[in-house]
Amino acid sequence: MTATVRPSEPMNVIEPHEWRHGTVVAGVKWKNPVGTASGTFQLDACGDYYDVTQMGAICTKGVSPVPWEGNPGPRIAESPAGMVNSVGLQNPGVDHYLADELPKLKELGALVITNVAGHSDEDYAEVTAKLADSDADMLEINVSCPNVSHGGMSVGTDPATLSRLIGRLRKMTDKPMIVKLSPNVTDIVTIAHAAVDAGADALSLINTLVGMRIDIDTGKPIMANRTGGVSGPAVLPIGLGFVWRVRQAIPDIPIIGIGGIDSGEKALEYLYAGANAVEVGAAALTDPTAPMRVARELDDLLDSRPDLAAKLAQGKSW
Amino acid sequence: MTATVRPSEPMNVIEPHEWRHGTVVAGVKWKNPVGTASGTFQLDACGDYYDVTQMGAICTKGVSPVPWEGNPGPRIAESPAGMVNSVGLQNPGVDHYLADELPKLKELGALVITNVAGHSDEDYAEVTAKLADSDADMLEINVSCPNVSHGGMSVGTDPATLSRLIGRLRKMTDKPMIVKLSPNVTDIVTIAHAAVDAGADALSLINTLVGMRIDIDTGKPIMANRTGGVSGPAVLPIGLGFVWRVRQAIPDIPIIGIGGIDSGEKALEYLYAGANAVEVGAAALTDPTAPMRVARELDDLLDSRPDLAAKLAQGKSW
Amino acid sequence: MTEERFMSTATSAAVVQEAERFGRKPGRRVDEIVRAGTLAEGVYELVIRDAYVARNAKPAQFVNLYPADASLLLPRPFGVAEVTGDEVTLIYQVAGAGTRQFTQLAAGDAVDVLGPLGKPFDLDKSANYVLVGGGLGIPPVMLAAQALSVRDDVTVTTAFGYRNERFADDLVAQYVDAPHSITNEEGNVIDLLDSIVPELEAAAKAGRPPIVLSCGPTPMMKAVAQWGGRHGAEVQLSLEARMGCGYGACVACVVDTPQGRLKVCKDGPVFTSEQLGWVV
Amino acid sequence: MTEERFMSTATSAAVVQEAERFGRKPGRRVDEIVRAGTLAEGVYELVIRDAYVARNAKPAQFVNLYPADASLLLPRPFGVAEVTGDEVTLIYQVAGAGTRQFTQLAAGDAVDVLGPLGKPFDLDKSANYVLVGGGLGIPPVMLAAQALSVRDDVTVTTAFGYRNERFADDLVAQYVDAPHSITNEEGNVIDLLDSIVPELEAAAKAGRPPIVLSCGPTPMMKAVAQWGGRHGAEVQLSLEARMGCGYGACVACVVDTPQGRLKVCKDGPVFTSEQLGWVV
Ligand SMILES: Cc1cc2nc3c(=O)[nH]c(=O)nc-3n(C[C@H](O)[C@H](O)[C@H](O)COP(=O)(O)OP(=O)(O)OC[C@H]3O[C@@H](n4cnc5c(N)ncnc54)[C@H](O)[C@@H]3O)c2cc1C
Ligand SMILES: Cc1cc2nc3c(=O)[nH]c(=O)nc-3n(C[C@H](O)[C@H](O)[C@H](O)COP(=O)(O)OP(=O)(O)OC[C@H]3O[C@@H](n4cnc5c(N)ncnc54)[C@H](O)[C@@H]3O)c2cc1C
Ligand SMILES: Cc1cc2nc3c(=O)[nH]c(=O)nc-3n(C[C@H](O)[C@H](O)[C@H](O)COP(=O)(O)O)c2cc1C
Ligand SMILES: Cc1cc2nc3c(=O)[nH]c(=O)nc-3n(C[C@H](O)[C@H](O)[C@H](O)COP(=O)(O)O)c2cc1C
Ligand code: FES
Ligand code: FES
Repeated sequence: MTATVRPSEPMNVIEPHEWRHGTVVAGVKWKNPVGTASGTFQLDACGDYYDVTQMGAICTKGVSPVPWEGNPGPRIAESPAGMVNSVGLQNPGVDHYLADELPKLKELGALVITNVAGHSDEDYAEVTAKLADSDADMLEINVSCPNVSHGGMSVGTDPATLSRLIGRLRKMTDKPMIVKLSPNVTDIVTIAHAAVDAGADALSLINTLVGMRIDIDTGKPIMANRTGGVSGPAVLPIGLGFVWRVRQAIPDIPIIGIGGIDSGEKALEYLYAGANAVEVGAAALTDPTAPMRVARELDDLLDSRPDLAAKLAQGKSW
Repeated sequence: MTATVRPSEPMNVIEPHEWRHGTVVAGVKWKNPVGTASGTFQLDACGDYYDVTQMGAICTKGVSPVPWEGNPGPRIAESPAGMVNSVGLQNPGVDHYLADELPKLKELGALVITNVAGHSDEDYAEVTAKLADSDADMLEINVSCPNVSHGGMSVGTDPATLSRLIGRLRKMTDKPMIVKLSPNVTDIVTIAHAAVDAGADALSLINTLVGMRIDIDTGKPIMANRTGGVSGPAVLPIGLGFVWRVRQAIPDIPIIGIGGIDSGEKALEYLYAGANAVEVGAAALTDPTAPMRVARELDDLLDSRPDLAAKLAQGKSW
Repeated sequence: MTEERFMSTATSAAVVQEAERFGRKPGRRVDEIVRAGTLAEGVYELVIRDAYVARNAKPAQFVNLYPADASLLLPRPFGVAEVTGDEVTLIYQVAGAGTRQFTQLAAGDAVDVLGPLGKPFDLDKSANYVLVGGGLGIPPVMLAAQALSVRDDVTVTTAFGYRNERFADDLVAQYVDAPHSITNEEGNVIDLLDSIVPELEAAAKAGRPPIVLSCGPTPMMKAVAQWGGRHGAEVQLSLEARMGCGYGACVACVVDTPQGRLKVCKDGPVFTSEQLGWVV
Repeated sequence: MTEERFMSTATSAAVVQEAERFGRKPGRRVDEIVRAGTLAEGVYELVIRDAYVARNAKPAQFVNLYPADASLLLPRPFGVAEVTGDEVTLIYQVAGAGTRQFTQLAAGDAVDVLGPLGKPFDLDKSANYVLVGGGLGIPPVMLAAQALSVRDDVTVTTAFGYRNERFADDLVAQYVDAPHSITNEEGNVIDLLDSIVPELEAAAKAGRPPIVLSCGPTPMMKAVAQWGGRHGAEVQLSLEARMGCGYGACVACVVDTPQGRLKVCKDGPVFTSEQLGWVV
């Protein structure tokens, strides 16, 4: 028998809170530096557990031009301190999003980042066009899903392709545009530069790492789609490494750090690595209130770090 | 208080064992499909705990043309179900290796894979030349360390550079040559093809993923070298994903699967993903006898999988 | 650095209290284990103290348990089998690492919990509810027996298929009007259903048409759906799927239906055989 | 899938027995906890039953403990402080997630262990051994007091520097000829050493020259090394470093010395001040 540490005084995470430490990402003020990560938040599920307006930002699931049915199940497998998913961007499409989830989120008063998905430049453009006049506060362009019109390679892994896409989207909207980068690349710095040079206002990273699990009873992959994307605590050091390298190379671009964050301490590591804000993904699946808890813990931790807190409030990074 | 499962009948892992299920990698017979992974085995340390001749193969630490002092300490940080190291290939050089560790390993009767390290093509060539006439059974060319003569990029991340290097080494030795690939790449299949086309007899993967941790009390990276390489259970699904993709693309090349293996079950996942053998790294740091235990567990698991066992014995993969 | 974060640090009572104060559902919390034991070979019982689940759980709803081992992230969903005061009974078998760890839990230990979750059986009608459970699909339908037992306008019939030991018959006896069960050796639940057709027809004539509530292995449930089609019975099926969250956030747990891919955790786990397109 | 693998499944006795039968050192194993408690504020004692460590541990050697939480992989090294029969005492403070988890262990619980590890102090000479420990550097030098207490040809002097509570003075009293200690408020160990110079000189004249054995924070040990240099005393220092394995396999734990980067876990933890180039 072994022990688990369970502090006896739990923190109240969902009560309304006076946020002491905000951040600014691409000119947009967040009441705290913690957002939800795309694909792990749905208003009709997460809103049951906490007041979504208390988050720094709500990043929605990927929105495509038409409804997508995603990949067949099983869609998820476990890995040590991680999970592998092959959801495949199932979503009801941009029209449904504009008619339903976005107005609900905005009516509540949430700061909304709309995650934009596509299989081709056309797809991204179509969604961006429809979002340009919407109430979304920021757009996050997810360029790390398989891109059919470019021979199965991801837009986010080729600087020239990425540059062309972002340049095109840039002309379509004045909304702050975040480009979400893939960790499945040889040279993140070149790709980050391509996005920034083409007009990205901010970068978010990391998306999931390609991975899989196999069922040793059948000898076959656990997920119907065979491979999927790895996330969760297991990827924490990898996400930190990516954020650090991009921050070293590009001093001024706002960065949203993502990957394996499940506590204020880990969020803080990302801020020290150079992020201006963070998003919480897998942890929210394991506890619906995790994003709120991370935000609360970080608010406390920033009290004793006035220099860092001041930089964030000014839209600067560590 | 919570519980940990501790089976009451422990397996004896170090007693001499009649191995029932061997494998063949690039024409070399292993008594079982489990080897040690480079950088996590040292004869004068591991040999205290088990009979090294009982392993399928012993892969030694990276050997460079001259002694390397590696990176300054601290060199290691923990991450959830993983570890990040920045040892930086500290080793006493090929002459010392040939005079000391290799003869000792061969005198005992171990099957030895010598891991070859270099900062430049010259380095690799110099080490390979000295190993060509040695008693090493196989060479593993580690092309995933920073390569100074190529502008700081890794040899293992550029197909053309890799092809040139492997082509050159190929002419220098008839020894079975394994090329150890990096997971920090956009397109593993192109790189694997480059290695194979240039004469690699086998591939091993994965090496570590770039990552880091930060000390939130100082705001600075934990390791002196800032970033390092992530390994351990956390990378299991990532390693499996890489082996699977390479096996799908290249049906016949022998593959040694590496990454996060700490049990016979996980070794078996790699075999089903397409590996012909595996190497155990981080797990050996956490328990010196782990590689032997993995081998014993796998031997038992293969009893009930005669088809897989037969393929391995014939030098084929699942 | 705190790596153990994925374990909840908050006690059940505090979390529930805060959630209710602010009109929310309670998040992940720590419950005390009241009792842990074995019901039959390979069948374990775990009784947790969770007043919120006890008050709110409806038949076919489930709770997520989380292994204490922080390297196992995903939820382990289990149907709520019975509720007594503030105690909640779960019944499970060992399927992998998580359930293996749960068998080590003892009274006084703690376990992380979320729930109750999912869409319950629809029990609105006056009917003869026929609870068809197979193996570890029995626990999720048990709560229906308990819930229906207090009503005058329904009849409760069970048709449980066991691998061998009849671990649940005694537990539900007090709630059931017409208990039936069968073991693998004796036959399957379809055989059992066929054998009680006269009984069901009699009840139907008396104004209690059969509504089948079923949970079990997929092939069994498909057969049950078709049996229901053949006998003109409404069939509600409680499905299983690998879950990422269990509360509707990740869309990992889909089932293919004629209306598209639906979430087992939130659109279900209960679906009618029509919804699933499982009737011929 | 078994994710919990990084925990040893083998009991101490079985692992040790097998290893000794085949002439090897025992690998990672599960030890029973005999006692767990608090020695002072923030200073914890953990007594494990490990006959092999008890029989083989030499002063300044350490054991690796491993957290039960499978997401914490790396070894937590602790100096062996005392040995009684087959019981081994470790004394530690909370530094992070692993030690925080250890504080929850109680008698009867189990913990994973490897060791004893490392190169011990060299105690070959007849001398006045001056044990200079600072804070949680005290436990690693305590075993030297116990080991030396049985010898006629040595004198044992302690100079312990505590943050505040003198948690170890009583524990070593029986083993020490000349016990001295100081708290942060009163001064540091160099002040203490200076104050006992006459005593050391007397012992040296009587044929027992001082040999300093020290463990503590690096700045303290550097000061001790220089103090030894000034007073012509041989100084052996037991270092700490972040470890990947603790037994010499990974070269993670290096210390920079004039002879190059050496492994703290295997070339050390004990080094002379000359080896480290720490004498002026
Ligand atoms: C709505 C619902 C209700 C359930 N009720 C019960 C019940 O009352 N009693 C009972 O014994 N079992 C029940 N199950 C199945 C139970 O959840 C799994 O057996 C259990 O999660 C396996 O966990 P593990 O760690 O032992 O297995 P592992 O194989 O180690 O688990 C790895 C992952 O796969 C998932 N998984 C594995 N097998 C299944 C499965 N058959 N269905 C869904 N997910 C799975 C796990 O939840 C976990 O996320 C139910 C499942 C669902 C979806
Ligand atoms: C040879 C040796 C003997 C030691 N003896 C004692 C002793 O008797 N009593 C005692 O209280 N402490 C001792 N320490 C320090 C003790 O090992 C660390 O405080 C402990 O490992 C911290 O673990 P954690 O999980 O609480 O910290 P975390 O910060 O969560 O640990 C993360 C990783 O960093 C390592 N680490 C963290 N702090 C240190 C440190 N100061 N030194 C080395 N590694 C560290 C951990 O081992 C772990 O691998 C000794 C260290 C060494 C090297
Ligand atoms: C189930 C699931 C679905 C996801 N869907 C999306 C998505 O639609 N768009 C996107 O940009 N990222 C998606 N992601 C990636 C996450 O937003 C995040 O980048 C990644 O999971 C790493 O963070 P984490 O470790 O906190 O989960 C998804 C992740 C998960 C686990
Ligand atoms: C401390 C350490 C040192 C390593 N040194 C080397 C090396 O010298 N050469 C090499 O090819 N790989 C080296 N590796 C990588 C491992 O051989 C292996 O590819 C990687 O750790 C993934 O496997 P694992 O998860 O089982 O550790 C090292 C890994 C670790 C942890
Ligand atoms: S498990 Fe996440 S939506 Fe169903
Ligand atoms: S910690 Fe691995 S060699 Fe010292």
